[in-house]
Amino acid sequence: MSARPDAGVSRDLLYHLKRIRRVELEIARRYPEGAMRCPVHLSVGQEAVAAAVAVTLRREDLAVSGHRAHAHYLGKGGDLTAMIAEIYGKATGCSGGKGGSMHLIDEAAGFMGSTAIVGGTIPVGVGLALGMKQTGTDQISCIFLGDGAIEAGVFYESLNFAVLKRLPVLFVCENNLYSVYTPLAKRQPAGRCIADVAAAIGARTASGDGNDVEQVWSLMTDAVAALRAGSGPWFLELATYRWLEHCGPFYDNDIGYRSEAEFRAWQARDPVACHQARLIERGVIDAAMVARLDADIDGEVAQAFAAAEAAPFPEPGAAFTDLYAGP
Amino acid sequence: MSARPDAGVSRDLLYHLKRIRRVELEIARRYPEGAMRCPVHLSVGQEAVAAAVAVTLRREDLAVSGHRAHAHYLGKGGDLTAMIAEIYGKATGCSGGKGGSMHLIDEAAGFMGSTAIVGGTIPVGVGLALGMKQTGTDQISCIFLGDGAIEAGVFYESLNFAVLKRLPVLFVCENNLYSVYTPLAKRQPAGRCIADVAAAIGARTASGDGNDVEQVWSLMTDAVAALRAGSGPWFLELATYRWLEHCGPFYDNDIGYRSEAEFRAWQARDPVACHQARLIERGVIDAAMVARLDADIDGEVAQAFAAAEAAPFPEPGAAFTDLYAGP
Amino acid sequence: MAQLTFAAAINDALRIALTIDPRVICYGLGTDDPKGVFGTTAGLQAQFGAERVFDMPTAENAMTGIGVGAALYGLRPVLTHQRLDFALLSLDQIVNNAAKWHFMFGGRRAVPLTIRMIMGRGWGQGPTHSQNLQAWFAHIPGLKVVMPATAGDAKGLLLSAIFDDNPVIFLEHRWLHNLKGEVAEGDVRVPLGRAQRLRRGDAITIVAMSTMTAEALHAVDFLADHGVAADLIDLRSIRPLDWDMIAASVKRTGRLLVLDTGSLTGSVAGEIVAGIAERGWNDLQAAPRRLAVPDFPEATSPALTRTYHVRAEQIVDAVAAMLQRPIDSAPLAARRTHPHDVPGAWFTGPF
Amino acid sequence: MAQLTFAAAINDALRIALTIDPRVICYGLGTDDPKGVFGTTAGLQAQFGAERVFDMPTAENAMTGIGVGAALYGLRPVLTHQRLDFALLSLDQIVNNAAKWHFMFGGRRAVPLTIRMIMGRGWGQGPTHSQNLQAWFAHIPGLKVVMPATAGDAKGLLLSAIFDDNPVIFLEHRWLHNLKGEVAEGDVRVPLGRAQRLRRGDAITIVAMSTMTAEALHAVDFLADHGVAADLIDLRSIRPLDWDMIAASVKRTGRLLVLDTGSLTGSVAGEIVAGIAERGWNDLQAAPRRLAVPDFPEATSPALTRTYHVRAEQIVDAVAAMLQRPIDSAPLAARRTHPHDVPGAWFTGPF
Ligand SMILES: Cc1ncc(C[n+]2csc(CCOP(=O)(O)OP(=O)(O)O)c2C)c(N)n1
Ligand SMILES: Cc1ncc(C[n+]2csc(CCOP(=O)(O)OP(=O)(O)O)c2C)c(N)n1
Ligand SMILES: [Mg+2]
Ligand SMILES: [Mg+2]
Repeated sequence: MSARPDAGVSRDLLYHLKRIRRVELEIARRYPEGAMRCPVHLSVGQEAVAAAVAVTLRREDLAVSGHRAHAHYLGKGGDLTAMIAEIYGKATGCSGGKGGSMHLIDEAAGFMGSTAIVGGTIPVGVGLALGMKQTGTDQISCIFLGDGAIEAGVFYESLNFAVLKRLPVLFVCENNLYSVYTPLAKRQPAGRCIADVAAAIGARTASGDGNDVEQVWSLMTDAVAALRAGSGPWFLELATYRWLEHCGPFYDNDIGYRSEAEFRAWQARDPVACHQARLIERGVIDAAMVARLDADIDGEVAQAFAAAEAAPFPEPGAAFTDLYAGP
Repeated sequence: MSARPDAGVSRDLLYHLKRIRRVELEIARRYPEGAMRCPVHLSVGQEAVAAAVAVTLRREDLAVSGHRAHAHYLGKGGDLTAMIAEIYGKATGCSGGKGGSMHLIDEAAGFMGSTAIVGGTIPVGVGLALGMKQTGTDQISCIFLGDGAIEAGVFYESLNFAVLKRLPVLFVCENNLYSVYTPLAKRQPAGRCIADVAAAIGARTASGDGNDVEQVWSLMTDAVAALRAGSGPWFLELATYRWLEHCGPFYDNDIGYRSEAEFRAWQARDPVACHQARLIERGVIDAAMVARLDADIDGEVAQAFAAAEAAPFPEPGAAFTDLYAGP
Repeated sequence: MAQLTFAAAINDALRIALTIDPRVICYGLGTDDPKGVFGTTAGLQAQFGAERVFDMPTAENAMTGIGVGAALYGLRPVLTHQRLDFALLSLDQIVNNAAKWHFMFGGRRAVPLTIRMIMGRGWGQGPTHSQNLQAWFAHIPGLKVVMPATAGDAKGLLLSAIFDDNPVIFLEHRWLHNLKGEVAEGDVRVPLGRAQRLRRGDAITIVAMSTMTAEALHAVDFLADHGVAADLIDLRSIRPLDWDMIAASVKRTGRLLVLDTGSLTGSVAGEIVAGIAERGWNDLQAAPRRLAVPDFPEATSPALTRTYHVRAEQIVDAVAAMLQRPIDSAPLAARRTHPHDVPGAWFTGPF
Repeated sequence: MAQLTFAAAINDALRIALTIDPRVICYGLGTDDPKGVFGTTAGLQAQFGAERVFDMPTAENAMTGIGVGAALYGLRPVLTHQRLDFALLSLDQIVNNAAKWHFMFGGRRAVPLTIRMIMGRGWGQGPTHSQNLQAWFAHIPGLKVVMPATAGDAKGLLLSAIFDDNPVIFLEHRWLHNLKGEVAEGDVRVPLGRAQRLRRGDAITIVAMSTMTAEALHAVDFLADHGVAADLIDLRSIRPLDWDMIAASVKRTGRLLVLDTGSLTGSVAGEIVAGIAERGWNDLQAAPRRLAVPDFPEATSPALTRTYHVRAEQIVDAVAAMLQRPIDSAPLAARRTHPHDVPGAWFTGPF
């Protein structure tokens, strides 16, 4: 296993953690205004995985994701302003307003698309890797998926093919214990470990604490190195927890599908706060640097929202464009 | 593991082996006449699995299968004459001529249906088991499937649910190394064992020589006992080999997808001949008994074909009935 | 008769079905969660137990085949998809197994499986949470397809679907869930295959389903105020289709306008226009017409859905054009007070 | 121009595509096996290597999504299904991803994926090896759909499909594989979205596709011998549809008969009849008509398929009825020498 990240990387990780958190909280804060008129699945509490991606994958690597993709998009280097504009349904949105929160894309950053059908982009990510292999690049295709997507047959079919062809695919599974309001126990056999299933299908696997960004970084760094060396598919299972409701801006521990105690236990292991505390302890950052970082991020996020809100809506006629490519 | 079957059971096994072989060879012999006008996937060489089912499952247990289902239908106790008539497209066929070789049913025997979409009946078998669990019977649902069906996502989804709910499902996988003309190596990762994948998903598993009917019997007897005791799903992987072409009556080792040598090696382990030789050696049967058995089976098969050929075709109007059940 | 919402009516139907027949089971993602599939399954697990009412893995294809198997065993499963779009994963089981089983096994056994599919719209549901594919299901021999427009029909059709011996696709529009209507108490069924005339008139026949019926009611009442009496037929069942009622109406009115919640090309509306053009040719006095969703997916931005769906005023405009009578539909449009991308003030997203 | 079979023409198109563009890949069950998908992929792996031409696991859904991903990467994948019926497992990827990607991401990237689906008939193909679901694909915004009827079009449309930037469903009828026709050499393309007039006449417009075009040719030539000159339009593309050619023809003939290889209810034929009834109302002089497969699956027994498919003599009968001219079609039926459940003597089963 790779050693701890150096000071520079660990500071970058903190930046990405904080930035993703800030963006998601700002969406949550403003969502009730009713101007973001599309479903939003926020990643508050799950930032570590995306933050680790931000410093381990290269820009030319490609990634796909699902419904809960804001963090992944940002982690892969997607344009913040274009994402916020997309959620506001603006013409300047990354998908021109056609896709919304559930359909993000930033090809310049290698973020090839996120979609709203659970499991739907898994084979797409494998297909991207097939393209890489055909053309002999050393890119990696990163597929973000949840513990729910594991239940979809397409996951199994896709992984089988990826292993068969030794494709450069990194499966990054955020196991946050729930699919909507349904705990794992109602969906998957008790005691069965997701990574073990992936291993039996043929992937190399590693599991870890998805709230510890340095641990995630370490697992991911090793997997990426192996992938570039031609190892074939890797599957990382990262344990984490979503703080807010499945879809929308509110806390919902009161509605009965999970306990406040469980939530608090996870909140105590806040990936952002823990990493920040660790870096302060290590002397890698100090309070002033944190304040500066926060201020920078606040500024960037405020600007993105301001730009999104100021941006024009698409012309009504744009609803009837882009159906087919080409002449 | 259960001991060797007693003399009576081992004789029954021989009967079923020979009967299935005889039926399949007769279909092959007469197919070129052009009167059986539907695709037929024959099980010559793979009789042991179905023969073992014949003596281990009860009539009230249920079974489903796929495209290569003749042996399974017969093993589960399906009506021979109705099957041959179905293949001839006759009104007396088990599906009234609507289904043909790929769509067999004999509910009286607990054979609930075979269909032509690879993997298509796997969830159906699990659903039957769900019904059993709801109603609290001690029935078992037996799902016949091939090594190709393992690749279908629905296998994985179905097994996950069966394990989750601890359903009484017996997966019987005949691994005959090929899916049509495609060897395993082009479809599944090298060195990966199918039963191990099933085990990782959560089934109890056992693997064995699918050409050795007593070994199959033994594995199946244990699995069935465990299932009736509430073990939850079992998955048996049984190695075997198809002698004839994937679909149709001919040998096709000449066309290049497999070697004559491979075929001969498997033929040397003919499940019928080997079991017969063993029983003679053990003194459980003698040549005269074999001759009698053969003659009985010949007679039964001849009669089934004669009845099928003599049977009327369905009225043309029957093409336009049975779409909906009920008034 | 009680006043119930459409969602409560579905809940009522499920409760009655589960009560009167121990073979009924009810499952699907979220069936037993705190939201209870928009309230439609609320309380059912508490009342009937986790063996009969349960959640499932995200495995739409297998869970449909499992429903087929359970139905073959003798149960009457009701499977719910929170969006029709997710059910695209299960079409093999629906079409190759459920729809064909009775036929391809010579009538030996039927598949009494009901599949509820909820169809979204507005509030950024976007391309993959808003499809209305009734035309697909209606094209498949062996399936029955229903699309209730009122709370009473939601209950009555669902009960009929559950107790029908065949696979029934129950297409339930999210925008109707909060709509209130008279709902008869007890096991009251609405027969499959029969449409209902909601307004009577001789000027034109308007055929609609689901949310289009709601829009058409506004339009027809507005037209009536302007001296145009339209026959409004709510299909209720898409397959079997009540050709008799439509044909009889067209015989009387000579004019046909068909509304559809799906994309125009290949729509159910097209089938109806074609069928009447063939068999009602002599009755038609003018070109028939369809109003449906344009041949594009629904985009996410509210700015892009303003003109996407057929609204009452467009129906008025179409009728006016077909009858060559100038009627100003603007006052009708002006009556709507809530934003165009929600069914009413009650809907605050996200789904 | 060479005389090639339809299957050889497809093989030729694939070979040309693989030759002229290194981005083209070709995969599907059996692609490299000794039968080479009825000969259509024969020799391709030997020529272009196993990286570009390969077999696959029986995993239709993932393999379609993998095609989408490969297309997004910049490849031009051609995926083949030996039967359309198997592709029902992959509709989520086709409809929710391939068809919508370009639209839902605001035109950022297209999916140049071609999916060949072979449709069976006769010789006991039965309910699950014989479906013709062009109406489904044609209903989905974002897909293109083609159905060649001749060897030349098979080649030219496949080349156009592969080099089109959008997902194209290429529907290929098994009964046409042995049909010979003139096939131009080299990279000659037939444009998507344009129909072709195969016979010219003023008495009636007949619109057909795939095997129905073959039947219609027999019928139209027979009708010509009986003094009835029909306009025969072979659609070639189902979406986009060449409305202009159909409408112009109906304007001339005043009569419309549409043939379809799919089930009647919800058929493409219905869409065409509806579309012409709407926009060509003033041109139509009589009720339009459809001939299609009945609303049942295809049964297996040869005794049950004798009257299932539309044959030339029924087309003649329909035209005669529409024109109110008695024509005896029996001689036409009598010309057929091979059994009704095979396309010709060349077909000896099983698939
Ligand atoms: C095929 C399909 N089925 C159901 C849904 C509804 N759905 C949306 S998100 C979700 C939960 C998925 O859980 P998981 O993969 O663990 O992701 P998480 O939400 O926990 O991040 C479900 C079931 C869907 N979008 N697609
Ligand atoms: C979904 C689907 N894909 C492809 C096919 C074509 N097909 C028919 S049988 C078969 C082989 C299946 O192999 P296996 O499960 O090993 O069974 P075997 O033929 O060896 O008994 C295939 C691919 C099909 N019928 N259904
Ligand atoms: Mg989760
Ligand atoms: Mg096999």
